[in-house]
Amino acid sequence: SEVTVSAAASLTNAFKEIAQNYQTQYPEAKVALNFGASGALLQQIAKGAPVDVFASADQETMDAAEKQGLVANADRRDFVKNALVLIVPVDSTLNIKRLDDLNQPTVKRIAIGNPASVPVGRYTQHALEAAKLWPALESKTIHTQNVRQSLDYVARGEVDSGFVYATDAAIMKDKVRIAMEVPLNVVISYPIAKLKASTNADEAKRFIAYVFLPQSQAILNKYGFQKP
Amino acid sequence: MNPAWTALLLSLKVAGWATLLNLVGGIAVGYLLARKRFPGRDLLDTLLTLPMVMPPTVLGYYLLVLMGRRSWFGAWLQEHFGISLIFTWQGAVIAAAIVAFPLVFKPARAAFEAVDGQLEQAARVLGVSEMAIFFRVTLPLAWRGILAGVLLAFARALGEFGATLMVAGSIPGKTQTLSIAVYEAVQAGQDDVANTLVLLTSAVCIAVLLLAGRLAPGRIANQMQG
Amino acid sequence: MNPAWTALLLSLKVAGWATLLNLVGGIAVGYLLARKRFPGRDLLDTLLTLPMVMPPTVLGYYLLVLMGRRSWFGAWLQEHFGISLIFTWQGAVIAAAIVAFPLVFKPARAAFEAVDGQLEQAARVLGVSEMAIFFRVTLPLAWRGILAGVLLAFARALGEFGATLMVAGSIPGKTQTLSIAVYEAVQAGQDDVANTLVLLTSAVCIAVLLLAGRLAPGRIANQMQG
Amino acid sequence: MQFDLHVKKILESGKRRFELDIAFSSDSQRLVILGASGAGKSLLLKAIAGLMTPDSGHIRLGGTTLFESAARINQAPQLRQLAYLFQDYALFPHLNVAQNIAFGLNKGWRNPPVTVQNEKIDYWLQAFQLQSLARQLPHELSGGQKQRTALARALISEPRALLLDEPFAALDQSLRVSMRQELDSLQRQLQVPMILITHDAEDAKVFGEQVLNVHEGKLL
Amino acid sequence: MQFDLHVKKILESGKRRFELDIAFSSDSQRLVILGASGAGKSLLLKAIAGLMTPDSGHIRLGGTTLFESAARINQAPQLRQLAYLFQDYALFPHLNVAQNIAFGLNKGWRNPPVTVQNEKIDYWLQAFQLQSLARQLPHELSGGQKQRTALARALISEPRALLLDEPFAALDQSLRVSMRQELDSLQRQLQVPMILITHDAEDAKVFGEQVLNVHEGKLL
Ligand SMILES: Nc1ncnc2c1ncn2[C@@H]1O[C@H](COP(=O)(O)OP(=O)(O)OP(=O)(O)O)[C@@H](O)[C@H]1O
Ligand SMILES: Nc1ncnc2c1ncn2[C@@H]1O[C@H](COP(=O)(O)OP(=O)(O)OP(=O)(O)O)[C@@H](O)[C@H]1O
Ligand code: MOO
Ligand SMILES: [Mg+2]
Ligand SMILES: [Mg+2]
Repeated sequence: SEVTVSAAASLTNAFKEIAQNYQTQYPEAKVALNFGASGALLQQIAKGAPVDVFASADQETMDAAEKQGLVANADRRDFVKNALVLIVPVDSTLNIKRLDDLNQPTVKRIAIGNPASVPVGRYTQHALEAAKLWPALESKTIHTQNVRQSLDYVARGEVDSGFVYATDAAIMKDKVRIAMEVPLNVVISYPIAKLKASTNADEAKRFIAYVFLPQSQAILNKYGFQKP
Repeated sequence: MNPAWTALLLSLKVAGWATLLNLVGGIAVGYLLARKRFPGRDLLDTLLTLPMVMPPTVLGYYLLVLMGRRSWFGAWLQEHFGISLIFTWQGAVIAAAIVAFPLVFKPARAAFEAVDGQLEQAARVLGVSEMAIFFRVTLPLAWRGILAGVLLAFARALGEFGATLMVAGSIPGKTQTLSIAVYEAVQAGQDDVANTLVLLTSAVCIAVLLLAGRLAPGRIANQMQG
Repeated sequence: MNPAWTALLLSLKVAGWATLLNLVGGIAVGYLLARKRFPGRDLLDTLLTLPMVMPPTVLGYYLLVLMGRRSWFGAWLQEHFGISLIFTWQGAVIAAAIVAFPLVFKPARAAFEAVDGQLEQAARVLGVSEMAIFFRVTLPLAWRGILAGVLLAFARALGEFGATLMVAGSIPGKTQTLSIAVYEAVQAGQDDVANTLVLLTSAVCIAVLLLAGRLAPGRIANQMQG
Repeated sequence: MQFDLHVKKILESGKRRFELDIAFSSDSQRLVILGASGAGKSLLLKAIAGLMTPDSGHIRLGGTTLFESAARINQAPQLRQLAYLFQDYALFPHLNVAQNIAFGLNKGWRNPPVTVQNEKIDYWLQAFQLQSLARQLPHELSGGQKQRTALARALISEPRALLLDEPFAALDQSLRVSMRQELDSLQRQLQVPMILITHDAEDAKVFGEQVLNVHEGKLL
Repeated sequence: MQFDLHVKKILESGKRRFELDIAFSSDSQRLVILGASGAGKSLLLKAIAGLMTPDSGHIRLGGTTLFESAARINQAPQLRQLAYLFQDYALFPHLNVAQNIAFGLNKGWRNPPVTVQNEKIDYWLQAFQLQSLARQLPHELSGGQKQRTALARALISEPRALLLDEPFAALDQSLRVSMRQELDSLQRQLQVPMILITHDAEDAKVFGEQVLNVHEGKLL
């Protein structure tokens, strides 16, 4: 029996491993993984894509799914945590310890995911607003469409710093350096849920349960995610 | 089987079918626009060009709206044929075909318009039916121009991922085409994988295009009276 | 000023320049491929088609690698001209131009190949230089086919966002084109905004295409002897 | 009545206006049309072949009505079964000489193969001295070779009438004589009406049972 | 020496092979070339005009060397300043009659305007009875009108020699007479050498100071 899992792009590597293990353990099961931006995944589901499990990179998207009646509140659980970090190119001479340091004139460009559409951008906006820096830094901001774009810009030295998830920074350890972990008053947690329309509910539940098992959490941890 | 290999085969299947659909549809529409006079002809031409002007992801979103189970069209397909296009390679074919369609019909129209009408007249007098004239005179003489568009459409269908991703998703082995795999590899920071896949796509594309170029009949039009 | 308005003007500027670059470059390359014989001609044709086959985002990534501050080319531009293409509308022009280039040169090549060589011969005997023959005979006779490609390229440049986004970023009022705005609206779930912007883009595109169609000389080729 | 026609057509190009208005009926099998350049000879032939639709009038050939504006009859060119030689040949540039000649023999969706050969084709290749050129493409032919190919293509299909627009214009004297003979015997054998446009007095003598003089769109 | 040439060229199409090998020198100003269809007359003229490059040989015209394979001289057609009438006219389909005629008068990058007019053009329109057709496009012309336009286009530019491939083939008798006169007086006035291909005995009589007979690529 096949179970279709739509998962946020940032989960790609980890979920591929987990799905493989799952299939080894349950040879009769087949996991079809579908990756994309959380918002796009939701749109597909809303238009009737045959998905059984949805793993989103933010709470808002899952909230929206709940509001549209696609998932039941009882079915959703947070399964990992991520951290927001400020990164600079490895060879950067900037000395940034606090968010205030971004005000230095030597910091000319900052890559931030577009708060309107990219979850990491929303978290960044929260953090900068809390630090009363949001309007002041606006002129230095380069809006990006996803985390990967911010990461590329920092890695290639096109911007002086950028806000990404800890998991993204882990991808390019050789090119970017974490300057600081950004303090947030909310937790960045990823929810996972079975969909109401799932035609394969038992398998969906079993897969979700599998994601919470220690061996799966270890894999997630390997890619920079933290326990919820 | 190697996943890159699977993705390649899928890509070729999707691009191949999309190109085939466009070949037939593009030739038909191009011919219609070139030869029939009707009110709103140029407007129709322009409207059919619009898929080019929309960001593919956005186009994909509209396709999703149109073909989803909740739409009347999607529901109708589901009910009468048990077909769901979302998350299937057939859906990917439709997305790729729509994205690339203008690339075929517009050059085809121009090529048909360049065919000397007197040659069709001559064929008519010789008693050959309109349909046969199309296949024996018009199409061969317009073929080089049409082929240029078809090859572009094939390349575009092979490279398309925005609309495809939206409609068909990215399910390895099922709907994950090569270019979606490339996109994901880049997203996931696997630059080597991305580079390898890009090289693979390019090599396949070069091979197909060179082969197709060979299939073209000699540059007859150019030598017509030269 | 209304942000949609700003984005529209920027889009037209970017697409306009990209189309202009492609018009010149595409005609030159198309003519070269049609008329000059040299080893590797078909291979060159195929290689130049590759931008079509790469997912635009990936292409954008490569452009970033090529034109970025850390590349020798980017560094050279920076050093000698103080130009940085990344995050500028000029960068967007280059990205859009590269994405759309195959749409121009390939139909142009086919159109040039369809021009009757004897007419150029006739012009030669009349003492008109090769360059003048090109502008007075070859180009007018190939124009319809070329125009089809150029209009496609314009539409594509207007709709492109994958590569543009990567190279130029999305800085409202500076590099946020209309199609990037559409994309962002769809991503953000703002369907009404997206719909409005899509309608705006489509209207502009329809207007430009219809206008350009009017500029085409009458369907002469078709009537040549008809 | 072999020919019975009345063709009216007005053509306009910018300020210039050309009016074709020709009516005649004739029982002779062989008609020669003479007239100055631009008089409307080719247009008349095109109207008979169905390639130009008159504004009004009628066209009857050997008893069959091909066109009649009042009765809204307008037979498709395909159904008229005529042999028509275009003044500028209109050879198919993508087909070789033999393929061009064979074009009308099969009405299917495929062109004759490059190596097409059969008795009829051989006969006409022979008659018009084109044997050695059978596999050449039109752009590799001389002017007279093109004309002969076009003529063979028109005549091969046993038509109900022959419409020939200056069939020998591009030919040298000796070839002209032999092809005139060929055409003469073909017409006698098929017993079909023939209209021939020519500038050659000799043609008029051989074929002109009746000679029509066209002047500025009208019969003299 | 007005003409001094030796042209060798081998053309192959599939199995068929055509060999052109013609050498002659002549002091007469007016040469007429006769020969069967496909003999190589048009090819010879193309070689002189520079539109076909011989495999070997030389071409000298009124003292100037246009081509000499040994010395690797091969003047561009543009520099040869010849009037050349193509057997199939080669009119520019996108230009009207007056524009076609005016084409070679200016060598710049722009075509003459649709309304082009000047004394020279008027003269030739008049001489060839094309006045009323000045603004028509080639596809709106009759066969003879096309030929006259092409001839006017070739002659207007005061060339160093006239190369005419069947210049009157599409014309009726009376027009032929008047245009023969026109050409005759033009040639006398310009005093330039002329080569004319024809099938018309009358042409040969009027223009044939010397007549060359070509047969299967060779001089007889
Ligand atoms: N499409 C057109 N539009 C306008 N006028 C046209 C068109 N086609 C032909 N004509 C005009 O109609 C007249 C008759 O043309 P037609 O071709 O019948 O002449 P013709 O008698 O065959 O002459 P020729 O002996 O030179 O071939 C000419 O004056 C020509 O200019
Ligand atoms: N491109 C080509 N390839 C092969 N053979 C050719 C080519 N062009 C011409 N020929 C051959 O060369 C020969 C001479 O052609 P040419 O056009 O000079 O004949 P011509 O003497 O002008 O005849 P006509 O009076 O019929 O016009 C012909 O037999 C023709 O088939
Ligand atoms: O314009 Mo796209 O979605 O990046 O193929
Ligand atoms: Mg005529
Ligand atoms: Mg000839």
